[in-house]
Amino acid sequence: MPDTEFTNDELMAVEAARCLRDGDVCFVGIGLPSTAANLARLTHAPNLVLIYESGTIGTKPHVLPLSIGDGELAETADAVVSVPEIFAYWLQGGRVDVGFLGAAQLDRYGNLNTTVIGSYEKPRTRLPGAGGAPEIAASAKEVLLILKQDPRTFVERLDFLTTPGYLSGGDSRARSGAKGAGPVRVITDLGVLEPDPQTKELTLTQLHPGVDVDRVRAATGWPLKVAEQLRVTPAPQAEILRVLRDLKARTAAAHASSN
Amino acid sequence: MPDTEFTNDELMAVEAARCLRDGDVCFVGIGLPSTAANLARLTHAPNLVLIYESGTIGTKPHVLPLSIGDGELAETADAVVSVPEIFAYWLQGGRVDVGFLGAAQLDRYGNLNTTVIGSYEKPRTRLPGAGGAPEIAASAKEVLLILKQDPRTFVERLDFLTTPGYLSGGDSRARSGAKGAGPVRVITDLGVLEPDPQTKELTLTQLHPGVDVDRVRAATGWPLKVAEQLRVTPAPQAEILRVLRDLKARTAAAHASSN
Amino acid sequence: MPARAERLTLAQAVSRYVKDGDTVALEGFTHLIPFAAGHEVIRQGRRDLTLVRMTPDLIYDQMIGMGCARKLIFSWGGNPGVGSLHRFRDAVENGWPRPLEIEEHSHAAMAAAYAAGASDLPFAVLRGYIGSELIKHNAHIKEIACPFSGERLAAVPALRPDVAIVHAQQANRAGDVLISGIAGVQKEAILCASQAIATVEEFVDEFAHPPHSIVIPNWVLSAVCLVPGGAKPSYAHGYYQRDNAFYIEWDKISRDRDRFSAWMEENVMKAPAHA
Amino acid sequence: MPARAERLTLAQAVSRYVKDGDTVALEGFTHLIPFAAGHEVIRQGRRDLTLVRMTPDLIYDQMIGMGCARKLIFSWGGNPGVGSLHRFRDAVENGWPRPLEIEEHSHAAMAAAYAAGASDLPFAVLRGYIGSELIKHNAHIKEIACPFSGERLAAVPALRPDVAIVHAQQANRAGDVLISGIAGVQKEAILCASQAIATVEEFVDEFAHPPHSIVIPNWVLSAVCLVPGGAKPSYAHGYYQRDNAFYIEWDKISRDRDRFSAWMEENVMKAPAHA
Repeated sequence: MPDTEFTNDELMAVEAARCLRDGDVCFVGIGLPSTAANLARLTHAPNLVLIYESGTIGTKPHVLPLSIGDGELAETADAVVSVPEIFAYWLQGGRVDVGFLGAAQLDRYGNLNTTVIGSYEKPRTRLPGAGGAPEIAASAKEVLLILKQDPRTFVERLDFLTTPGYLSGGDSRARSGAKGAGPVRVITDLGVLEPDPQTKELTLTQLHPGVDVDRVRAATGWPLKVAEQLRVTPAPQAEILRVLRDLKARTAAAHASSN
Repeated sequence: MPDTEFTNDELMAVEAARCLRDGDVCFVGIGLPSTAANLARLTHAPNLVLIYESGTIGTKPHVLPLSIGDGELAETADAVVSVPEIFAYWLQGGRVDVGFLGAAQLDRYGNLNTTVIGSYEKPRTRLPGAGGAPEIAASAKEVLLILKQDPRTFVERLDFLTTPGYLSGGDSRARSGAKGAGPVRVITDLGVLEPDPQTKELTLTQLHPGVDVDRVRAATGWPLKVAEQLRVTPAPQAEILRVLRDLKARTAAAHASSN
Repeated sequence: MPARAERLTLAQAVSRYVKDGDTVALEGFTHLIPFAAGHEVIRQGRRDLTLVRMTPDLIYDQMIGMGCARKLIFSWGGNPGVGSLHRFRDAVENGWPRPLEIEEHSHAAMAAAYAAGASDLPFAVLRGYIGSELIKHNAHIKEIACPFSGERLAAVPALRPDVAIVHAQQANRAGDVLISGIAGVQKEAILCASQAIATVEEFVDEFAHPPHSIVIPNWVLSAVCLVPGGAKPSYAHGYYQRDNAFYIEWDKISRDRDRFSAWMEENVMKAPAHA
Repeated sequence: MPARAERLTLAQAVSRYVKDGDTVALEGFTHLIPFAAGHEVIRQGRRDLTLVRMTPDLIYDQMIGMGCARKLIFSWGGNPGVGSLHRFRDAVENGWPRPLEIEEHSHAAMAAAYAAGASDLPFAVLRGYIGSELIKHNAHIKEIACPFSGERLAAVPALRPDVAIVHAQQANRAGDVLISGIAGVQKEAILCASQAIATVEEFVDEFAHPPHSIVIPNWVLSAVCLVPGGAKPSYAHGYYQRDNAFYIEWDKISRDRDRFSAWMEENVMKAPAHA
């Protein structure tokens, strides 16, 4: 692929990486969040501190981990602590600036479902469950959500509220006791949504190149609020794409030879 | 001193060492307890596990530490953990068989005062305070008390109850929620006291060689119960005295040259 | 006085310490997952277990699919980096091969519950579950008020399994065990359980104490078993890497009941026990 | 985004981060007691401090005797292996040089309170203070019921000092700090405080990661100061041993108010600040 073209996944990773400030402490999950955080670290944010929930603090993996507890995360970490400690002293202790989350379902207030489709007692689809998400969402100073936009994911009503966003909107999160600000950005394959300052309803504020508002509305399961002024996501620069593709190639080569 | 003579301190250390079974896990303080525990480890109890509250587990010091956190304790330990962990996972977690304690005052139920002489608000003498004692006394499976016997120490009424023995006697300790059995032996410079199985009142059960009951009564601030059958403490054997004196000599030499 | 870890074969250790109906925690957070021990539990036909693990992973998917479990206590039940655990899903969604009761937590709560168990406390306190509907479906999550500020927090009961099983890199002659790299909740699992078994890659004369390593004393372990490769297809830092291809392949193997059963028969039931 | 540890002189760090009236924890459990930092606080004439330390040791005896403290939160106030802390006693018994309010705990409770502070919990739970009259004299010890079993346990408020100060062996160029040997409650003290200062024996290019060592990342520290010998007369594992003779000698120096004052004038007030 020439340097000037890019995939949706690449754009999402680049856009998520742009949200991270140099020096941020970032609680990272596997997949796109890990790609985005390491991309930021390898480009504009060399002092980004990556924490994985397996207990590695300040890890600097050369290739992307395939699991949250890959060996390279420990080898390149400043410190390795127990899982109870990472959740108590570091996440709950208020040391995390940015938490990344995804989900199977999201509602207009950024609440997340990763538990079941259908009823809890007789689920149609049993999903993996909460993992670290409820406390990441509550304790990280900010949360970034990354997920692909379609009406089955962006739903009018969650089948199950696993992880809090802005709850029922307005000041309901502020009253809940959650210490962090909540999901400040939802980065999708179509654009970016941000909470309304008052109602906290997620509002389309940015479109990826070539995407129009109707396409985003069609991919959203509720009547989507759209900002008056819509930004357009800048196309990734050649350099960041090169770094991203190198990282992915290194990762693929390393994992192919890992057995 | 010839091998057949010994001091009171030596006899107390030897008698306390005899109470430790090979393989016991022992939570040790500085002074006589540390001497006794290391003496046991160097003689009949090579598998004795020593834990110091500074976080060293399974430590095997060559010389006696002068402080609870001497460097050699860490160097010779199987594991070194944090102070919160040593109290939470290891002491409170129920992993300690024997805790050693001393005190400024002790009453007939083995309750201890290490806080004040006089009133708490306007103390005549402010003592160091609780340290690890209240939770050692509650959580260790058994407690051994080592202290010199005199009427100012063995008192009718404590000025302050810092650390529980059998509280008000009978089943009061059992009802208190304390998990361990309490002080099973008080080793003094005159003999040994043990709790009555029913009332839990400390009862003289053993005399050191050359000591008579009147002398022990005179050194006790309450009307002392005396067992019908009194044992006599066996004199230390030459070998254990030799090990004890070597240990003390090594310790003195090491600490004299430590600056 | 605690007993010292006894050197047993894995078959002996499982036979002696894992009983039908027990609550069992096989821990290892991505790293050092005790697969060999789980397979031995399956081979010995244990039933009605309550399985405890933050991330059930493939090992519990296999144990659930083979009918060992009555109940699962967990916080994230997926195939990491791949997707679903199909045997877990089949048990929850369709009751195959038997219904599976679940007690579901978040990672933070489960980690705190292990630590509370290791500390012999009856419960753990955390800033947790705020706004989450898990509270409605799990009677083991309650609210507790700070006795000083009145602030409301979450409480969960301590975990106190009958048996914990972990895999580690090394044991020394005394039976002390060294874990290096990511240590997860293994120390807590060992200390909160009534019995604890460690399988190890090798016995050594003395530990080299690599960075990021912890030592578990022999007197908190019931048994130590030599099981080289005992964490495969997960990994053992310094010994072998994670078999990512197998994790991907498991998605196909486990999707179908018959293919799963045939694979287990061939690869677990007929496999020799570790001597 | 947290600030990175700044490399400052000790005088700068104390001047910037320790204010009159602050709650200050100088930690180090026998090992790595930050004496030089305490002396700098004395030299800068700080007043009305609430001093927090499990074992006040000689350093708080000196700070109390020099009138820095309004209150002491502690769990064992003796001269280890020697006897009394005479300046502490004189303050409590006679109000010299000023009355000292005390909040008194057990070690287990204070360690748990530091851990609760590091975890941003408002309180800690422990099996503690059973039968102890400390409960009657410390309003900061309350009872709490397990919401599952009803069992009664003790609760103490989390420690949340304004400033924590520790001494460590090494810092690297990034300002990460290595503590090796007995680590006490230093990590918890740093993480429960609003600001944290580390003094270190030396700066190194890379840590050697000796056994039993922990690393504190630079981004939880406000300042790192080069202060060789900064733990004397306590010790720094791998650098120098405890000056036991001085601990014994302190008993004599500190027994008498005038001799104490003269010693402090000569050895602390006139001593040069660490550059």
